[in-house]
Amino acid sequence: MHLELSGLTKSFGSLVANDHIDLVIEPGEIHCLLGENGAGKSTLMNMLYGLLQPDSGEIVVDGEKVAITSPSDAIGHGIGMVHQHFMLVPVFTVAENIMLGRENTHPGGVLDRKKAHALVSELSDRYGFEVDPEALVEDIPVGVQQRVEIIKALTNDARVLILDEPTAVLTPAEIDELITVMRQLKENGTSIVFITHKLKEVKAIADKITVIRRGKVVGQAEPSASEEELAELMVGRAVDLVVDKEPAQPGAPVLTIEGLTVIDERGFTAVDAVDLEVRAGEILAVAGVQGNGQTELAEALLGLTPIAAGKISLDGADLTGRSTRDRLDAGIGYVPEDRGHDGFVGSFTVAENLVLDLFRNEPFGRGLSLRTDEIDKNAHARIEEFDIRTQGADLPVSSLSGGNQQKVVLARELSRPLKLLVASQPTRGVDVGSIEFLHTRIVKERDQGTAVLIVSTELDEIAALSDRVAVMYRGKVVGVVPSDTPRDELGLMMAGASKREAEVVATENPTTLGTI
Amino acid sequence: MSDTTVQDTVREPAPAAIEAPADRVRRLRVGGLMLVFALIGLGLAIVTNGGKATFQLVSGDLQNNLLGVPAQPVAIFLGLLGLVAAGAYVVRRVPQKYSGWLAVVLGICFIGAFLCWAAAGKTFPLANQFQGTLNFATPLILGALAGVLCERAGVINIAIEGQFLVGAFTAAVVSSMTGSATAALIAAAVSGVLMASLLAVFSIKYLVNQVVLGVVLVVFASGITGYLFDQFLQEDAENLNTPTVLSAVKIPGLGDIPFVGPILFNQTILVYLTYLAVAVVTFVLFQTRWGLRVRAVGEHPKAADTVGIRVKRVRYSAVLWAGVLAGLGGAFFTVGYAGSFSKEMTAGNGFIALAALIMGRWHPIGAMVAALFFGFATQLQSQLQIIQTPIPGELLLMAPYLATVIAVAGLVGRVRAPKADGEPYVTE
Amino acid sequence: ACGSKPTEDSAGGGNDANKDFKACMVSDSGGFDDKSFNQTSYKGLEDAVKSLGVTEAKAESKSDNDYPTNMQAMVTQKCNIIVGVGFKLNDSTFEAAKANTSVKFALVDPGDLATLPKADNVKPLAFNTAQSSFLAGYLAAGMSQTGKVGTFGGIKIPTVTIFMDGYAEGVRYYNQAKGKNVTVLGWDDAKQTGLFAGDFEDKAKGQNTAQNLITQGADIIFPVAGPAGLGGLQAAKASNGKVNAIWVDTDGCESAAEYCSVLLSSVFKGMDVSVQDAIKAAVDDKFDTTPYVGTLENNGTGLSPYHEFDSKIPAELKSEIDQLKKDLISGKVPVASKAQPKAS
Amino acid sequence: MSNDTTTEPAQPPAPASPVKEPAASGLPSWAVQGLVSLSAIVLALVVGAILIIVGDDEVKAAVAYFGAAPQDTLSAALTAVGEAYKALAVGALGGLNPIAESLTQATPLICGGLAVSLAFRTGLFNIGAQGQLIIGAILAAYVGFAWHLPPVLHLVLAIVAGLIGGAIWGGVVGLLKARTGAHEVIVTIMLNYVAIYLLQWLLTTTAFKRPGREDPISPIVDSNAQYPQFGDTRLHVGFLLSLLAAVFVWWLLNRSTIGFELRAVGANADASRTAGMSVGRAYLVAMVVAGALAGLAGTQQVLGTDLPLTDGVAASIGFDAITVALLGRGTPLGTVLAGLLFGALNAGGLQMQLQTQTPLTLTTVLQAVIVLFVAAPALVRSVFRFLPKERGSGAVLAKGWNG
Ligand SMILES: Nc1ncnc2c1ncn2[C@@H]1O[C@H](COP(=O)(O)OP(=O)(O)OP(=O)(O)O)[C@@H](O)[C@H]1O
Ligand SMILES: Nc1ncnc2c1ncn2[C@@H]1O[C@H](COP(=O)(O)OP(=O)(O)OP(=O)(O)O)[C@@H](O)[C@H]1O
Ligand SMILES: [Mg+2]
Ligand SMILES: [Mg+2]
Repeated sequence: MHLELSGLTKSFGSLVANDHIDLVIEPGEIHCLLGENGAGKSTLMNMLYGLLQPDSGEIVVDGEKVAITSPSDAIGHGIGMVHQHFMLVPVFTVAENIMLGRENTHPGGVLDRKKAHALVSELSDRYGFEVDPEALVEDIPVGVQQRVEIIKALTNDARVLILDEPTAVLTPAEIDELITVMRQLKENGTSIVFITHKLKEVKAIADKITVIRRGKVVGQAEPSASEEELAELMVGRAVDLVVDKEPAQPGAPVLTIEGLTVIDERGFTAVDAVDLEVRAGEILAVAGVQGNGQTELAEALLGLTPIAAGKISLDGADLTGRSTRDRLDAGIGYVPEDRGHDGFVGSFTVAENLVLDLFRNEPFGRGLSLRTDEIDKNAHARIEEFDIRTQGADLPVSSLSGGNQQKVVLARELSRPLKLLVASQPTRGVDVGSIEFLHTRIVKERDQGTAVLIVSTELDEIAALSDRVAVMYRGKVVGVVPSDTPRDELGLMMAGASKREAEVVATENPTTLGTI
Repeated sequence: MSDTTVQDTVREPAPAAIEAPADRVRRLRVGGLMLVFALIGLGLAIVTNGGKATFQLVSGDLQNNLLGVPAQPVAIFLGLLGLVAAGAYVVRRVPQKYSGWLAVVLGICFIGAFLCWAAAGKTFPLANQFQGTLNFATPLILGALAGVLCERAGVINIAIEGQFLVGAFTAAVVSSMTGSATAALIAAAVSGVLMASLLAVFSIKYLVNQVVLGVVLVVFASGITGYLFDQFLQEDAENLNTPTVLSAVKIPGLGDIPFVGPILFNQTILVYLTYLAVAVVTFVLFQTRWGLRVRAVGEHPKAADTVGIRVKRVRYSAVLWAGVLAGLGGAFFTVGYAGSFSKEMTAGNGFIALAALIMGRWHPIGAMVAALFFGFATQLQSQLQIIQTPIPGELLLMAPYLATVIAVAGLVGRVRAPKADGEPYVTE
Repeated sequence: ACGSKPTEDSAGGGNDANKDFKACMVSDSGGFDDKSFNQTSYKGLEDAVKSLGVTEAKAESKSDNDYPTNMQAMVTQKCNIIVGVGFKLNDSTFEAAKANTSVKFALVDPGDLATLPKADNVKPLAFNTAQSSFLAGYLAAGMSQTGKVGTFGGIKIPTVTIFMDGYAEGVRYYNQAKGKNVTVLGWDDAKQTGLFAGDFEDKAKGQNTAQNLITQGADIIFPVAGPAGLGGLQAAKASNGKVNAIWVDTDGCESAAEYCSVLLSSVFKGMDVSVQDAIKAAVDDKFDTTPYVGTLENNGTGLSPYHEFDSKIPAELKSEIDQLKKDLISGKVPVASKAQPKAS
Repeated sequence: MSNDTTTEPAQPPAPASPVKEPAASGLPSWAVQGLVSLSAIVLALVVGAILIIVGDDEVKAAVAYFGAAPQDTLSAALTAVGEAYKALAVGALGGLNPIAESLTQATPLICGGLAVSLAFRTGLFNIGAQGQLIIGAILAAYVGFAWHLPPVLHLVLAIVAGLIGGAIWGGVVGLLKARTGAHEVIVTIMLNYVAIYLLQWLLTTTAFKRPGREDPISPIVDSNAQYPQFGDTRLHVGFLLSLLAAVFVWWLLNRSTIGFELRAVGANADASRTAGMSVGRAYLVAMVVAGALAGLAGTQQVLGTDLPLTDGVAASIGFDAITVALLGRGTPLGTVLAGLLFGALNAGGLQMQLQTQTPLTLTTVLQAVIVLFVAAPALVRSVFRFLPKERGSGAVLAKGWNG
């Protein structure tokens, strides 16, 4: 299918999110869209998919101008999309999610569940996905949810497939699979628009690259361009892709975890007798595929999830059983994994969110009263320091782009003296420019003597930040390895292999991304 | 371990030795409450008079179909059994899967012991207890089902009370004018749909906050039925407000089953419609395409939109169908049971239906159980007032409401509404 | 919509002899359509308009807050007489009376007369319905086939329980007189405990409540619960002749005609008549403030006609009731209910 | 109503544009909102007029010979509507006394509305203002008539008693929600019934019955325990307390650490918990304060207007309060304005009834229709196309059960 977008423009209030964007997508090509957070990539794709209506401009499919006013129009024109934010109904099963909107029915509108089941099995077999059709979506790890999203898009037999950051939550092995699937589709003549912030992936698969900055197309690039070149085109300045980092100078243990066990709400052991230690001035990364207990581990450290057994101490003081408030006061900073859910209050202003866990302390709160002038002052300082792109401290955080929302959370947590920083997925979905900044900031915190515990599924991030890596699998720490461990090996350990097994297998079966 | 694609989608079940803290809290809370009730039951058993407690098993002549039991021994037996059940729950002597049944056992034992105590030396019409339960519960079930349909689709329905009132009013007027039960029921359903269309248009199209909207619609319904009653029905009651009450239709065969037959299967068409509605709503919501879409737009409308579902259209259809049920629920108050219309005659039942739907966790069956629970408690207090127990009448009047609070706090606990319930869907 | 325009002179119609005299009424929060005391009192006002040709004005109160306002508004409207309905209006009526000595006031059902404040322009209109309910109890006991009769109230307040008291006493008297053992379900006048629906609106609940009495064997129901009590009549109607009922406040065959077929009789409370009389007295300048107590004797309360049951009630029972009425009037048969209005 | 939109607890699914755009007309946004609200009221009055015409006896009579003299129908209709609305306006605003009466009616509605607003901002839907008001009224009345204390002290204690009563009744809801997750909608509905039955029972006890009376009516509270009145009107100091309460709620929500926590919990309980706030405590605090506010409304009923305690003491204030609060978009200023509107409609409605015998049920319908239109600016705009555009006129306080 030949798709042409010309002069697409969309503004939100006075912000022009897309400014006369032209884009041509040839049949059977994989077209990568690159751009900073907030550049307008998703906005563009949402217009193509009928979720947003352009202010002006037109969409031409196979030479014919079309009006796409709703997703069903888009589906009708053979456009499929995997959205940046999951479009899955959490309380539905995988099969229900996949059949939704194109249900096979018996007479009388009764669902043909068998058919849906078979369809899911068939597709997951064809593409090598392992998905249980009867599992509830809310019960399965994010990585698997992403596969469900992809299956959903595939079942439509789309001729143009939009993938908006599908790899943010996938492991290297899963990304590999996805790349294989994309190639298969391309061979069948499907065009793919692929959005990602990971330049390695772009280089591995793109046929064509278009870069968007501040709502405008700023150029095209060839897949042969270097990562540095791509980054510079995106951000508009040179970007250091490697964080300058002195070797760690670990001090005394700050965080000690002994035999920590967490049973989750469904009665499964999420964290299984974990022992860990983080020292002052070092960064320990907890690596693992989503859903292997890292989240619960981090939440347990903050007292957000009750623990079934074990002990947590900070600087020798026992924290077990203390409230979240006490733990924050004891000097733990926390960046939660799901920022929209746990990290900020979307309808609160940037200024308010910057004191979300500080508002009671001087100078923001005095007695019962809130000192709004201090809160504003703080906001301006933080916005300056962290280069938070917002049009004002008094705007709701929900109006910021993802990367900037993340900066708000980090800025808040780093704006007070810390003994321990616990940061889950600190740069998920964040563009390279911001990653550079956030990483530098975290390393600076380490160098000030703070113990840092990073939970990440991102091997690049782990490589860039960590001094040591603890790999978690099914609630257990399967090994603690140095930060220079090859990524294929880490990937295997994340799939449950012990360190020794991993070494062997990794050398025999290198993965695409591992070897780039 | 050579297959690198194997991912861990499944977690190992927790070893039985460790209990999740949340489960433990719940077990102790529910168990504690159960123990309290078991002990109250036993206490009542101990103070039960000697003599016989008589239970009438079939409605009708009070002299027939009686079951006399020695009050105190039976009460003590039930009390002890309840204590065992509660104890077993607290110390987890029964696999988790079955522990819910312990609560049921305790509930039955407690009520049994309580009835033995209350009815010692007297006759307690058991069949009438169930009959009355059904009478109280029928409109509540219909109302709660209407709520389930709306809210599953993401539209909060606080207006059930208003839909009841309008349904009751219309049914009464149409029945009086035409003399036809069918016409009356259809008219009630239509009027329910009209009210529902106000709810739908204002919430879906004009994005009015659904809570305010619901409350306002109740006020509106009470005002408009009151106004029409004042201006027309009062003056011409003979032609406008003398509805014919539906008569009971015995279902051949089923109606002859001892004990349950006459209670369940000798009812008006409206009651049968209610049974049917529970089954149909359950089936439709969970087994049909429309139901799947309804639930999808109530949980994640944007996701539904992205797969090409017309979110608003689905919402409209759900809300309007709900109107049918609520209108029929309203008809119960006039043609279904009590005859002529009077102002404000639904007396807050719509709000109880709302509570039932939340207590029933937005599930048709749950809503029905909650409605029956409330009906049971209301009927019990009324019967106890007649047979004169030491419990003060004032306390008895409050009892159904207090019982609901206890049940909700003790047993039901946290409930989760459909994710997008109350949130209008706005597209750019 | 195609008739011809009525001519001017026929439009006024009726009696307008006293159209400068303004008779006014304020309801309590039950409203004028409560099928109970507000409604009956209002009928008295309407009757006065018809028979005396006075002008009327009425103010319905939606809540307790409205009484003083409505009372004041009536004063402002230059009413000659203002009737307050129900004990809840006592305070505002007396207050308005004190401030406006030239206006006359009447107060329906003001509760205990002995403790009522004194005012030179307020006439209390009270009713000893215990007496008439006594007759109803006797009638019910005499007509019961099962030996059980039932009653229930809306809310436990004296204006309700006075009926239930009289009813229970009447049944007891019947038992003594006849050596029978008819029991009353739903009210124990000694303990003052019994069966209440909990409100006056929920007709379905009233019906179910009555049904519970019927299940316990009662075959005569005496509902004292306003509109909710109508549910009791519905329950009787639904029994297909097995159960009958006695209505309160007004003649049920008139106010709730659809239930006439199950009504043995009604305990009427002549609020309409007494209101009309009070207005008439004011019009005729014969207004006095002696409390009016409606009794069997002055026919301010009593049993309504038997209507459809006229032929079914044994003549003997009828004459016993007539005799009992005389005995109650003469005081030969005393009524014990504490809720009776005690004249000052 | 209010232009306090930045602190709205709710967000429409698509976040609003981050930019403040000048209203297309150049009018400030509060003026536009005011204009829209006014248009909504006009529209509602039109609907009301239709009902008046339908129900009017003279119109009915004139319709009977419509063919012969249609102008009669028309003039009868116009007269009926004109007179009714004139009475409504005069009763609400026509002079000192009517205004005082409107304010008196508004007094408890404002406090009740604040009780609903505050809980709402914390993510709780408080249907229980009715019950909280009743319990507050019970305690305030008891202290008021059973104790005999010097001036000022007596009033203060009676008010405090009312606050405590409401706070307890609300607190139970918050506590159960925090401890067991019991849904506040169920608990508040049920506790409303418990409260009214409790009141009915208490009124039969000697402690509450007026000496010498068998009726369920309490003595009137001592004059020392009554809110002082303004001149000859029924307006009393309780009205000022309502305004103070609104200021207090504004301060609490926008300028205090507690309020910050309440709003945060209301807007995103998970993020609040993550930030170290106690969600359960926030629920408890919100319901205690909300209950106290409703209790204050209860004191205004029994200490304000010379009323004894009866089972009708709460009228339907607790329910009207829900509409008032939500019409005021959950903000204190909005609640005050909505309360005043309702007070005026109540006062005017009584007058309309008195002058033109329009049933009160019509006022009820009018109130409902007004709220409906005020809450649906989009509808009003589609009728009055000349109205200037206003940004963000989409969802008005869109918000569901999920906090
Ligand atoms: N519904 C909306 N209302 C207001 N502003 C919006 C809305 N959606 C997006 N924006 C703004 O438009 C700009 C473009 O957002 P968009 O989501 O397209 O960015 P993106 O390139 O996909 O970024 P990311 O890489 O973070 O996903 C951002 O500044 C964002 O804040
Ligand atoms: N610090 C606290 N003090 C008092 N009550 C609390 C506290 N924290 C939570 N609660 C209450 O305890 C109950 C259970 O809390 P829990 O943290 O399990 O719920 P939750 O995390 O909101 O649930 P979910 O996992 O579904 O989001 C809730 O009602 C919550 O409001
Ligand atoms: Mg994006
Ligand atoms: Mg939780």
